[in-house]
Amino acid sequence: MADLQTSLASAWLPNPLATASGCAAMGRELARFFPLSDLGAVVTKSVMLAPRSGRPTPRMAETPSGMLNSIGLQGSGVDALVEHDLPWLQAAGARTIVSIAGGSIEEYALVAERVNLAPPGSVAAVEVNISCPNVEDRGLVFACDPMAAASAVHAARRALDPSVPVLAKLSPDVTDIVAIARACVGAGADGLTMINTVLGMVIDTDTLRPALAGITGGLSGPAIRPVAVRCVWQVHAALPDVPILGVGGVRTGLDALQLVLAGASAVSVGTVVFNDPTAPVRVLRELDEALDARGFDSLAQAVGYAHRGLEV
Amino acid sequence: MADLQTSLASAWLPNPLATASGCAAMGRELARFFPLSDLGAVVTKSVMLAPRSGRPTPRMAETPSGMLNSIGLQGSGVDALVEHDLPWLQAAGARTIVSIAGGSIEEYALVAERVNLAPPGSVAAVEVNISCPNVEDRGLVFACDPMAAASAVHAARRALDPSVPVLAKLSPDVTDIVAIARACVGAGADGLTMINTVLGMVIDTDTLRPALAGITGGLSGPAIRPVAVRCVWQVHAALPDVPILGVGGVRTGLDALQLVLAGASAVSVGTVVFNDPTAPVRVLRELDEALDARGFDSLAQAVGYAHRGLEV
Amino acid sequence: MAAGPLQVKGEVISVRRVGAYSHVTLLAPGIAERVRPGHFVALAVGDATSSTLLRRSFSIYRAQERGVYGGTVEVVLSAHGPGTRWLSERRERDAVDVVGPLGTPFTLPRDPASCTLVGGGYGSAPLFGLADALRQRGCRVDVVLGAATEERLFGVLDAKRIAQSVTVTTDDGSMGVRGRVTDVLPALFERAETDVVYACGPMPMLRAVAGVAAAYEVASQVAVEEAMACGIGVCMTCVLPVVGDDGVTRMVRSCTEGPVFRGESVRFDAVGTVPADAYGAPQGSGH
Amino acid sequence: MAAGPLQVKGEVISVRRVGAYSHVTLLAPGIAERVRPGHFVALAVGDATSSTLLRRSFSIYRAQERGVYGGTVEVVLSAHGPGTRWLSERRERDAVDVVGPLGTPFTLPRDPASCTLVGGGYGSAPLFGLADALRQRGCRVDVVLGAATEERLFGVLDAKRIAQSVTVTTDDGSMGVRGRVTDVLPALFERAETDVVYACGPMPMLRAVAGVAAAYEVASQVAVEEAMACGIGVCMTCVLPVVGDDGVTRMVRSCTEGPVFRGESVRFDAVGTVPADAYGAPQGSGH
Ligand SMILES: Cc1cc2nc3c(=O)[nH]c(=O)nc-3n(C[C@H](O)[C@H](O)[C@H](O)COP(=O)(O)OP(=O)(O)OC[C@H]3O[C@@H](n4cnc5c(N)ncnc54)[C@H](O)[C@@H]3O)c2cc1C
Ligand SMILES: Cc1cc2nc3c(=O)[nH]c(=O)nc-3n(C[C@H](O)[C@H](O)[C@H](O)COP(=O)(O)OP(=O)(O)OC[C@H]3O[C@@H](n4cnc5c(N)ncnc54)[C@H](O)[C@@H]3O)c2cc1C
Ligand SMILES: Cc1cc2nc3c(=O)[nH]c(=O)nc-3n(C[C@H](O)[C@H](O)[C@H](O)COP(=O)(O)O)c2cc1C
Ligand SMILES: Cc1cc2nc3c(=O)[nH]c(=O)nc-3n(C[C@H](O)[C@H](O)[C@H](O)COP(=O)(O)O)c2cc1C
Ligand code: FES
Ligand code: FES
Repeated sequence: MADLQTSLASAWLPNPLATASGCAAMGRELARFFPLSDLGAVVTKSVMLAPRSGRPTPRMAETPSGMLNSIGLQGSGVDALVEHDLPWLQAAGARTIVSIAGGSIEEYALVAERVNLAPPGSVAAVEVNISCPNVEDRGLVFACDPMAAASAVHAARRALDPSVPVLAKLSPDVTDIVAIARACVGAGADGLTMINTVLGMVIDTDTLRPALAGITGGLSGPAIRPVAVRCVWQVHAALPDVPILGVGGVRTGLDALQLVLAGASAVSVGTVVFNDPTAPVRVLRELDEALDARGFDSLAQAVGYAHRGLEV
Repeated sequence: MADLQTSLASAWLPNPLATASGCAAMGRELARFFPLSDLGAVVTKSVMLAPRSGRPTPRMAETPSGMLNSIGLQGSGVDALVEHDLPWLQAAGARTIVSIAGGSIEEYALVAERVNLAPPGSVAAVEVNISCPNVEDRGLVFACDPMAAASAVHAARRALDPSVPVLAKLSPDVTDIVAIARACVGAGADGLTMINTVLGMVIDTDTLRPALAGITGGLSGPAIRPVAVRCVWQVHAALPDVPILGVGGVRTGLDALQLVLAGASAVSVGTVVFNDPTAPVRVLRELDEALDARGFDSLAQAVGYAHRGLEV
Repeated sequence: MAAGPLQVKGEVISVRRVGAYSHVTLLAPGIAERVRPGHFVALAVGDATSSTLLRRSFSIYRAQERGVYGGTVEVVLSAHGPGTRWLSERRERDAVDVVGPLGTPFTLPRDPASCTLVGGGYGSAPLFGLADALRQRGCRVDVVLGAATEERLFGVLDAKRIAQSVTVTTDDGSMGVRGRVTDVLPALFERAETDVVYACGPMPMLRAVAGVAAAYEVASQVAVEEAMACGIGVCMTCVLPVVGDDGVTRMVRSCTEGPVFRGESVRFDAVGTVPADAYGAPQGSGH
Repeated sequence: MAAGPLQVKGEVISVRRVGAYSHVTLLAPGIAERVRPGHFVALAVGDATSSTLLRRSFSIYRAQERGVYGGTVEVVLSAHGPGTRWLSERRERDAVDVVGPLGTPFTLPRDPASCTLVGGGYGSAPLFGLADALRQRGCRVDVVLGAATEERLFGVLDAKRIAQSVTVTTDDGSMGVRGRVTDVLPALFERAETDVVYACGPMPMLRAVAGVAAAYEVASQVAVEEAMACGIGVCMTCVLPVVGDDGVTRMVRSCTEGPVFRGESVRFDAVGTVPADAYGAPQGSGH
């Protein structure tokens, strides 16, 4: 058995498997299938300041080896998270990575401040979801511009308890993901989560209209795994010391291993949970076996291993 | 039977189905499965000025509902195309869209000039593949920068016989594809082809190394169809008068219909040819049936139909 | 008491055509024991390399704790898209991964009551288990089955075995009364002195039934069918606007809070939208 | 003369285990008639919704123009990845889409000659049809079969029926001579006065065989196995460096110009690279 311990900056995790934001709600439902404490971490659905109804339906469309979603960040807001969900998760023995979102720089700061009010030890890390439209800048997505991305991350970092590491969650829908990664790290991100969904669209050939009420949506699932591996690879090559939480299309332990070899210290399973509710624990077991079979004594040895000899 | 005639700027096509560059070589091999004249057009593998050996193997990896390739534009160069392939294609009754590529602005111009030497009537249009690294600008891909993209398109447009329409082939790997589209149209592109492959990567979990000799590669196939539909949608919304050749993940007539409803006047089938060599003619038949079943009298009516009522 | 859902490697016992539908019986040990009327199962499509990732949800028609084979679950499906087609093409002994039982089941009346069960198309599937449970509690059960055509009716014989009365409607008159289920409901409500109506079927039918029920001051429970990505409550794709006991409209998940809702709580007119007065709805012009 | 390839909806007649392999017989009308020794088929994996898009290539072991069933094609496969596993799990009457015959077959000597056929693992599959064709032309045929272990040998009995002599080697000595095929070739070349050696198997074996053949001035033909995306010549993924008659090295497609090449034309040492002297190779430092 390989030593599976890992860490994302100052957050220690007993193993590298996590859920993905928005694919495990606040953890309660998955806890009916396996103990959340078996995972390295639970990543919560992104919370904003106020409760949000989300977008109209249809909110999803199936695509080859993937799906499109446009939920619109429905949720009860950060206060409900702090009051109800985080204590429950802590009691369940989960390590929780809180995902926060905002429509303005100020909202990121305000949400982060409220997260500080969580019970001590209930927040392992905060993931800053910057794939949100900035209402103050013509709805441009923070993650698509290095300055905007940095400002959002900086606002959250400053507002948060310094002992809690901040992960910036990047969008692959950019010309140069390394530039965004650098900007986020420069703004105080202790680590990076990659990738959020890829912007996509499905047209319903019966109604002859966009299939989603939101018109475009986020593509996720195994279809995008090669994009996730590429982003993790590029950013790890440029910033080898920045810990990465890899996410995107993981279905099997070997998929998770690809992300690890590319440079991820931990791996989230998102969409595949919809296919297989017990996927996170299955993938963990398969990853463990895969590491053993390849003679790795520890997960740490495998992180970024595919780069060796290729550094320029 | 709906009227399937279509056009890409001044290029008239009897129907909207085409092959995709690099997925049908120069047409000869597919002609063993169906008459090339049955298609709207054959899009050739991108040619450069000189013969090219391409990249070392492995050049491909299979991915969920897709594949990754890194061929490196292997080919015999534009002169061989003009001398051997275009006359052959013309004799076979095919309408040929010649895809050209370059490593510098000058190369685009030189290749385009040589295309002018093709037998009269043998070139229906020229597609400018700008997803090439610019050797003069640190290998930055032309398609990733509006200025570079425009320069390449402009060079080709100026060098080419004015009667031959030019399509600029865009990469989805950009923050703002509409900006690139505008730049290309501003530089003289008569139409746009969307999309080229999405940058991706696979790590071989046996060798613990990148699966491709070229490390990263282009993701194609049904996995990326939602990205293609989104790009066509966005660009058609912004530039409704610019004809679009849609490509990306088309497997069925309904997939082709999605691209048409999003705004494509013609549709290429790429990777799916590897799965089903007769796919282009099958997809044409299925598209024809789908148009009939939905009461469209002509393909032209369906182009961009999903936008109606949604224009801002 | 029913415990939480399980994920089990199921096995196909049989697939039989019934009119326009496929009646699929699955060996799914552990699940049958937990099923209550109104629960559903979510079935995976294909194997671990399938391109069709999302599970398909089906009402449970019957659940047997142990037959010849061990615990079985039966569903009735209409094959149209890739998932339902794949399921209808299964052969004996094929593997099908099953998650269930899922959802909030029908609420049964505490005391014996007169219950009218309304099923549209395959929507009748969950009503027979419900009818059994109601009969066991001494309730009167009347059944109304409606569909476009005779072959899209399901369970007419089952209903006759179990119900005080069975009324059939078809749009084309190929069986029973030509018309809609709501055409026959008022008379039935009077005749049976209906206390509560249970309905499962297409959304427009549920809306109409809830409307008639409200008009006749009959309590109603409707089992809705919204497109679901996960079926287990984690994705938020399956929401619809539902008014809570506090009078506040929320976008609630039909897979966990539903699929069964009180008819008057569902804002049928606003399904597919986020009503402006919904909890957390976008304020002002910004969105 | 063999015409071009066809795409046909094939049907599984049988799948049988043979040692470590699966021997699959497919009904594929029209294809058998066109097969010549060394041709291969490309089989689609799964149906029209399969996530596994790329076809898998297999040497044709046997092709019968019409048996009980009509034209059949037989392949021998080693199940390891998703595609070969899927194929090995097919049942009678399952559908499998077949494209073939593909590739450039073995060249037969014009006049009767002494031919040595060398197969590594399942690489022996295409050699039996070749042996038949050679025998019909009055050639002498000797066969050498090698594999890691006995269960990875294929066709020892077939070979015995058809060949003047059969030599078996295994890495572990579980059958025949312990060692490699090349250990036994020199003696055989002398004994049989071999004019031409035909080989099919893993790349290192082909390289070694071509080397021994060159040393003994025996002509050689090798059937290579490169990862293929299309199998029909349109994708350029399956290339390897081959020296042409003009002395120029080109990156040629093993699916159309191959899989059979003259042994001395393949630059085995450079497979997986683009030799600097190859036609169109990157010049200078730029790439
Ligand atoms: C609680 C519940 C109970 C159901 N019971 C039955 C039943 O007893 N018999 C029956 O035939 N059908 C039932 N359905 C509908 C059934 O789930 C859909 O017909 C099926 O998912 C469509 O899959 P497909 O591949 O054939 O079609 P597709 O249209 O290709 O499905 C594409 C995607 O949309 C989702 N989807 C599409 N339509 C629906 C829908 N109506 N409901 C939920 N998801 C949908 C699918 O899950 C899939 O993810 C029920 C649905 C729900 C929510
Ligand atoms: C001309 C030719 C003849 C062959 N004959 C036989 C035979 O008779 N019996 C047999 O068992 N195998 C044969 N092979 C190899 C067989 O094609 C591969 O083992 C098979 O494609 C692997 O598929 P997979 O899904 O099991 O593995 P995976 O590794 O998952 O395949 C992934 C992808 O790589 C390609 N690929 C991987 N390995 C190979 C390979 N060695 N050759 C070609 N493509 C590959 C596959 O086509 C697929 O696209 C032959 C290959 C070629 C090119
Ligand atoms: C239904 C759904 C909802 C999601 N919601 C969020 C979210 O609230 N915040 C976030 O950062 N990412 C969200 N994501 C993105 C995922 O966390 C993940 O980055 C992405 O889906 C890629 O991983 P996957 O392929 O494993 O799903 C969501 C994804 C899905 C499918
Ligand atoms: C093997 C392969 C080679 C390709 N070569 C080229 C090329 O030379 N020029 C080009 O513009 N696009 C090339 N492409 C991209 C395709 O033309 C197409 O844009 C892309 O694959 C998306 O379409 P698809 O999903 O239908 O394959 C290639 C794609 C593949 C798979
Ligand atoms: S289907 Fe996922 S929350 Fe209801
Ligand atoms: S496999 Fe496509 S060219 Fe050979």
